[in-house]
Amino acid sequence: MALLSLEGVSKSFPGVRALHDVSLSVEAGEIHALLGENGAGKSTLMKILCGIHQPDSGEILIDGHAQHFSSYRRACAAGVGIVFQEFSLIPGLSVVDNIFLGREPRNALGLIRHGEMVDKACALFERLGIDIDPLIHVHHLSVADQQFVEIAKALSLNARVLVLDEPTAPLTPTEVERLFAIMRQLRDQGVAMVFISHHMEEIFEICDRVTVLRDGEYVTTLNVADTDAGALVEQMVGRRVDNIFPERQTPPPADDIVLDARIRMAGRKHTDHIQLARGEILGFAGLVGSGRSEMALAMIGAHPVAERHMRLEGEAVTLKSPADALRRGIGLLPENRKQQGLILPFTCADNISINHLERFQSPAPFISRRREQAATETLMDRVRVKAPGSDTVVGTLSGGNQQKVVIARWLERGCRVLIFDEPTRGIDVGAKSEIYALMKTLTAQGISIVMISSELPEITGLCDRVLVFNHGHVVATLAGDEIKASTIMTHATRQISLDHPTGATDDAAATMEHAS
Amino acid sequence: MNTSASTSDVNSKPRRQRRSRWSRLVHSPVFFPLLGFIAVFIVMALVNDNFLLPNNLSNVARQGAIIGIIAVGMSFAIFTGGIDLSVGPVMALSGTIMAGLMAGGWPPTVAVIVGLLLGMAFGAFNGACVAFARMPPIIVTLATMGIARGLGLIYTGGYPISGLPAGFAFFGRGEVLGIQAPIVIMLLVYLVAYVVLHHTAFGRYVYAIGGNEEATRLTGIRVPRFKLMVYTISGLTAAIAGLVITSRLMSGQPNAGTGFELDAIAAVVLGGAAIAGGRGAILGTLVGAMLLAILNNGLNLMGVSPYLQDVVKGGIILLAIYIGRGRNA
Amino acid sequence: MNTSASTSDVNSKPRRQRRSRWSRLVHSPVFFPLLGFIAVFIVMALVNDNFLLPNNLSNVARQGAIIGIIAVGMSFAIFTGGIDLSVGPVMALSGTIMAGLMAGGWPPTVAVIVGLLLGMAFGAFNGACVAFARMPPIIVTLATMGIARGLGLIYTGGYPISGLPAGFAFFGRGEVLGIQAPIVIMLLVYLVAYVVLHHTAFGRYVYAIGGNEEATRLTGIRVPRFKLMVYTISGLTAAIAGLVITSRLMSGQPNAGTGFELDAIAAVVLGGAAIAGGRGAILGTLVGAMLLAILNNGLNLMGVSPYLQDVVKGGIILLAIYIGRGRNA
Amino acid sequence: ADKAHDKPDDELVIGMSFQELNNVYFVTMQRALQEAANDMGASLVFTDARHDISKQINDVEDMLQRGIDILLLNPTDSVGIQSAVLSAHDAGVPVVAVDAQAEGPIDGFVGSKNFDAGYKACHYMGEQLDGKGKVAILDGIPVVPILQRVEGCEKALGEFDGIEVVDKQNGHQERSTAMNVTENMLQAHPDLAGIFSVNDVGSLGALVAIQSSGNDVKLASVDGNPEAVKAMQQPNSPLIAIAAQHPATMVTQALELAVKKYRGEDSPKEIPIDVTLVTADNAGDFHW
Ligand SMILES: Nc1ncnc2c1ncn2[C@@H]1O[C@H](COP(=O)(O)OP(=O)(O)OP(=O)(O)O)[C@@H](O)[C@H]1O
Ligand SMILES: Nc1ncnc2c1ncn2[C@@H]1O[C@H](COP(=O)(O)OP(=O)(O)OP(=O)(O)O)[C@@H](O)[C@H]1O
Ligand SMILES: [Mg+2]
Ligand SMILES: [Mg+2]
Repeated sequence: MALLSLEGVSKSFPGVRALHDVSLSVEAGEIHALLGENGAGKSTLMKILCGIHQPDSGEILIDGHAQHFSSYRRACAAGVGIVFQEFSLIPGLSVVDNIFLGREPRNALGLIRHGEMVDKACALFERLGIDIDPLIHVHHLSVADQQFVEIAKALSLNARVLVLDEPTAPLTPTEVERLFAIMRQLRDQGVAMVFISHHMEEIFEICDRVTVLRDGEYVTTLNVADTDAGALVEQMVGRRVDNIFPERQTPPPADDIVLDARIRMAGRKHTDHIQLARGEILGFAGLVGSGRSEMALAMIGAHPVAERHMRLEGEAVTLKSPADALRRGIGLLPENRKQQGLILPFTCADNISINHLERFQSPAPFISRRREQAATETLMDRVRVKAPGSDTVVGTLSGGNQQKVVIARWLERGCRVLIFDEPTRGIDVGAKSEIYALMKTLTAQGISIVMISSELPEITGLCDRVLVFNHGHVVATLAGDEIKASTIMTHATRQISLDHPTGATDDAAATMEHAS
Repeated sequence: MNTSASTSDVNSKPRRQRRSRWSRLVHSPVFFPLLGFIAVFIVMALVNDNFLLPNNLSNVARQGAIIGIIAVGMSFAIFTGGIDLSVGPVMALSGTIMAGLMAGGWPPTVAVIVGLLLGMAFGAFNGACVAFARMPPIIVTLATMGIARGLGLIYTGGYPISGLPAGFAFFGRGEVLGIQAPIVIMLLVYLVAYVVLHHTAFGRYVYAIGGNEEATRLTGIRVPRFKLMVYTISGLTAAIAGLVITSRLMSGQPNAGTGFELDAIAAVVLGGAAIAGGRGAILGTLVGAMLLAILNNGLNLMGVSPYLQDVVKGGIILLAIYIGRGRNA
Repeated sequence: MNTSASTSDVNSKPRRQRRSRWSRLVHSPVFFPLLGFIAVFIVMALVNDNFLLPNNLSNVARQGAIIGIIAVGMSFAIFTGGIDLSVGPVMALSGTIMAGLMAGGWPPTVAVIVGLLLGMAFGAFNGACVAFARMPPIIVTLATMGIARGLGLIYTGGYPISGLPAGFAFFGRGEVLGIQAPIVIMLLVYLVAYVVLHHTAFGRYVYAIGGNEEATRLTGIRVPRFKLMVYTISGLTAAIAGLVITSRLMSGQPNAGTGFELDAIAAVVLGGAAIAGGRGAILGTLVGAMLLAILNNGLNLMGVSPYLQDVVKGGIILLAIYIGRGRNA
Repeated sequence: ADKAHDKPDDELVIGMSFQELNNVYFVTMQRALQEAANDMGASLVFTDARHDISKQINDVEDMLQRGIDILLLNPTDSVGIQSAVLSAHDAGVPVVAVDAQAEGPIDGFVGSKNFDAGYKACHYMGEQLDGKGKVAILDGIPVVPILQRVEGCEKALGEFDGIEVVDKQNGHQERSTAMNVTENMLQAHPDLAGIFSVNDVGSLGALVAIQSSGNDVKLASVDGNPEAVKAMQQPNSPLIAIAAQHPATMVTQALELAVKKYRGEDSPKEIPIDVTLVTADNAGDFHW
């Protein structure tokens, strides 16, 4: 008998049928992949399993017994744990406080046994092989470290059923490996796991079986050994997606420099020099925390720097704010869509049009809703946002679709330079290839793109040139045949002799050594 | 809502369903406030014989006009996720300055313009502290509330200023097409605010800043500049209210407007706005302000004892918010 | 916090780096408020000969005690991302009820307990509206502010209640180990609040709710229950302040506490708390309350004219927040 | 405050705590006091309690700390002020209550007869209404002097069988609130014949409402605010009676009394100040 089974689960939200008659069963000691396009209903199904949503119909069985989880607390008590797709950490609390939130060990007086919590957290981290100060506040952590805290939090439950909703999205390959090691260990202990990811190779590396959802409906369940990526993708999207990367073309001339930036970050000794040619895709590769996002923010004037000299098509420009950058035609698609990208109470249309409203003025300064609506709907179609309407509130969309809304915002803005920070994080295979194609179209129009990604295939498959970041600095520039995963990793993990301003850097170096 | 539409063609481009008129109405932020307003209105009309007299209704609107006008600026501040506690004293200060200038022999138009500019300047100062110095609005405006109050009292020495030219009475006591001037001024202010909020880019930015300031900034909107504008507008509407009240009383009252900030906030929140920003409607604020006005008027008409009025008013506000809750949570 | 446990096995794990004491101090939320406090303190001491007299310093602390006590409950509310505007009238109501019962012949202990329970009940009502009916705290407590004020006035008919037993004077005028009772009560309240916030699970949840309510709920914490507790605590501290003030005045004053909510908010925000919740320290609030008290006292000692005091006080608050800004943005 | 002090006049520091300072009545008092102090060569410090009794106690404590020799106290609450009186007493500073009584060991009280004020104003209004008609009361902040005025008024009106008090609302002694409340009272009782306002700040607001309604309502009030006195001299003014107080006289008498106490000289315990009934007939001669 399966440890966990979901039978005939259906769920509708106002205007959306998220799930219809979906079933799933997971054995003890099995890693079960859940696959589907953005908005297919994966997260919704898992939230039902964890008592966060109540199903309209259907049953949850654990060890064959029907369960009614009216809250996540109940689900936890029954041995179900989850790593949420969206972060559920409290930024102002320390790491230990977050891990044990709601389950603090207390003494006879009801006071928290803080030391015990710290010891347990340290033990947990040791087991996971992660290196995070348990007393640091979570908002000081990088996205990846936050993800590990999430994982540690779920593991600390000692759950029998563990759901991992896109846990690898913010992780680099080494960290993914570390996570997989942990998962294998749990599998051997008999934990039943549901693993959601948009990375096919991960499915094949770690999973035993795979269930595919399409548009809220159950499609099939297969043994991973009996299938291949192409077939799975076809099941997911209902058509074949052959080559997700567009054809490689001859790189644009590297001497037609659009953007020339010399930036020295606050507290660093060296100045980095970044040159971006017209119509090229320039990759920023590096480990998590290597400073790529910081550099991106600095390039649009959103991050304090010690020194910044920028030339745009030869003309010196001073960018004091993202608005200056926008006026000069430089746009950023930030890495954290909820905090930095979306205006959650807004509709899809309003989110998309927000930075080019002046286009819909007729007569100025009045905005024509009709023109705005027409334009945004076209854009939504172009990136294939799955939403009931352009007036749907963006917060109710699935994670991937939210990301597409942020991308759509920049397509018609008429920028010369676009910086995409992890643009495909959480996006399904089909949509990914569309976004790649879109990027190529943009470059064909003469737009230059900076592409920050922690997915090496994306970097190698797409970029004309690659800058490798290490310890906050550019340590290598690769072009043409040099752009290989192995080369990038070598540079990204190389022990470099820079002045380390803080102890944190020493630790990061130690981690990297460990990784290489 | 239509669920069938959302499951239609999976592979072709997603459909774009528009909501029906009725659904739009129910989901409009003005719906629940309006419901509460109508309920209270009906009760008041049933309990008081005099309530529905045209004369009384224009009374109500006129009495609500001051808070109504102030609440416009407050709405802008709250929609951006901020707040402006300084509105009452800024109103009083602008009004007394206008009165002082006129009493000192300046022509009313000049005095009024100076008064309005002063309100804007004060608002701009609030805005600069919030936007550029990145200080929390609640404490900035709490501090400037004391500053404005003190300046007003210093200017007048605690005396109200009277002896204003007769023509100035127009703003408080005049009529335009048979409608009383304060009501006309209020409606004009709302009209402008409505157009600005719903038909200009600035209006969109106001909501965007309230919805997610960081995202708005990163997408290339000059957030500080627009926040500055928001608080300047709040100063301006406070000054307009100062104009109306000064003209109505025909004297500059340095201590007018005590506690008005709380009434204005109540109007905005009763109007369905989220106090955290990003959501709300200016017409809801108008409904909220009028709801407060009919409460005051109706309870007075019923001759409810003054002490009991506070209790009843509080209870009705709770009830009104309870009915429209969830939208504000 | 227990650092030794976590620094133990440095070698097995690459990093268990702890910040230095100095860095912890600078990053503590109390640091900047304390800096502001010390700056104002020094200025006041230089300007006024009488300021540093021990007698005056205990004056200051006693004068700050009422707002200081109220600000504890306000801190809880603000740390969860809420607010409690009803504190002033709840203080007055609890105080008058205590006075009324004692004047009616009830023994002081019983009267005090009933008064404190009443404050808690009022707070619990606020909490229930906020937590279970999911209404916005600002409007709930604005409404109950009116309700509490009205109830107090109805209960007393507007007259203060006097004729309290002499023993009751202890809470406002007595001394414990040479320290004045209001100061002792305030320090006890802060001590309890400190332990609760920093050493119990409930305290953690207070910050967690303010930091990310949705995530806290998802973690399985019963958010509504704890919000209810937070507002109950705020009602309780208001009632404790009511006890002190009633004993100090030896009469129940239904009008007391007007505007105290704004002073309490100022104390919390001056103490370094984020008004949006999730960040702040109870000791910061104490510093904030004392900062307000030395401002009032110092300006009086200097004989600054009352009108100018508002302006100066507002200016100094702005300055203090400006120095500590960024942390609060 | 029993022993005699011998500081010369020009070294005296006089302290006065006002219940509020944004009402002409109290501002007049403050200016008269300033003049008197200047004449003596003494220095004056004063504070504004804004109707907040705990602030007023703090203010007094701070002034004592500052070393005042004489305290004039205009309490916002007669009972609650007791602990400030005690502090002053302990510090050996003579305390004289002005305008409103103060509980505790005070050395004197100088104040208007507030009950009389309400009585006189309303009695005159009752006569002018020929002893009949509906009357409303525009109440104020619930403090003892105000409550006494209302009681005096109610007593006077009770002496007329034909007069009925139909409404009582709170104008918060604030002009615009008083105006709105009066508008509403006029709406509820279109046949209202008279209104008594507890002070002139309220009556000035009520006056606006009455005049713009066009109703024939007689208005009576307390204080003697110059603006109100001027308004009652206008032809057909609704404002027919003001029971006028004498803030300047009050405060100078209080100062004299306090100085005598300070010097250990004999002084009366209480100086009640009569109120003057000001009507259209004698308004031209009245001023503070
Ligand atoms: N709270 C909600 N209210 C309304 N609609 C919702 C809500 N949550 C999810 N949906 C809708 O349900 C559908 C399924 O969403 P879900 O988040 O489960 O997708 P997913 O498969 O996890 O996608 P992704 O890969 O992008 O994370 C989407 O159309 C989404 O818009
Ligand atoms: N483990 C960590 N602990 C503390 N600070 C870290 C850690 N990792 C990174 N940082 C800080 O984050 C900043 C760089 O992060 P940034 O987000 O720019 O890097 P990134 O290469 O984009 O990585 P990511 O994939 O996490 O976005 C640096 O200031 C670094 O000190
Ligand atoms: Mg998902
Ligand atoms: Mg990054």
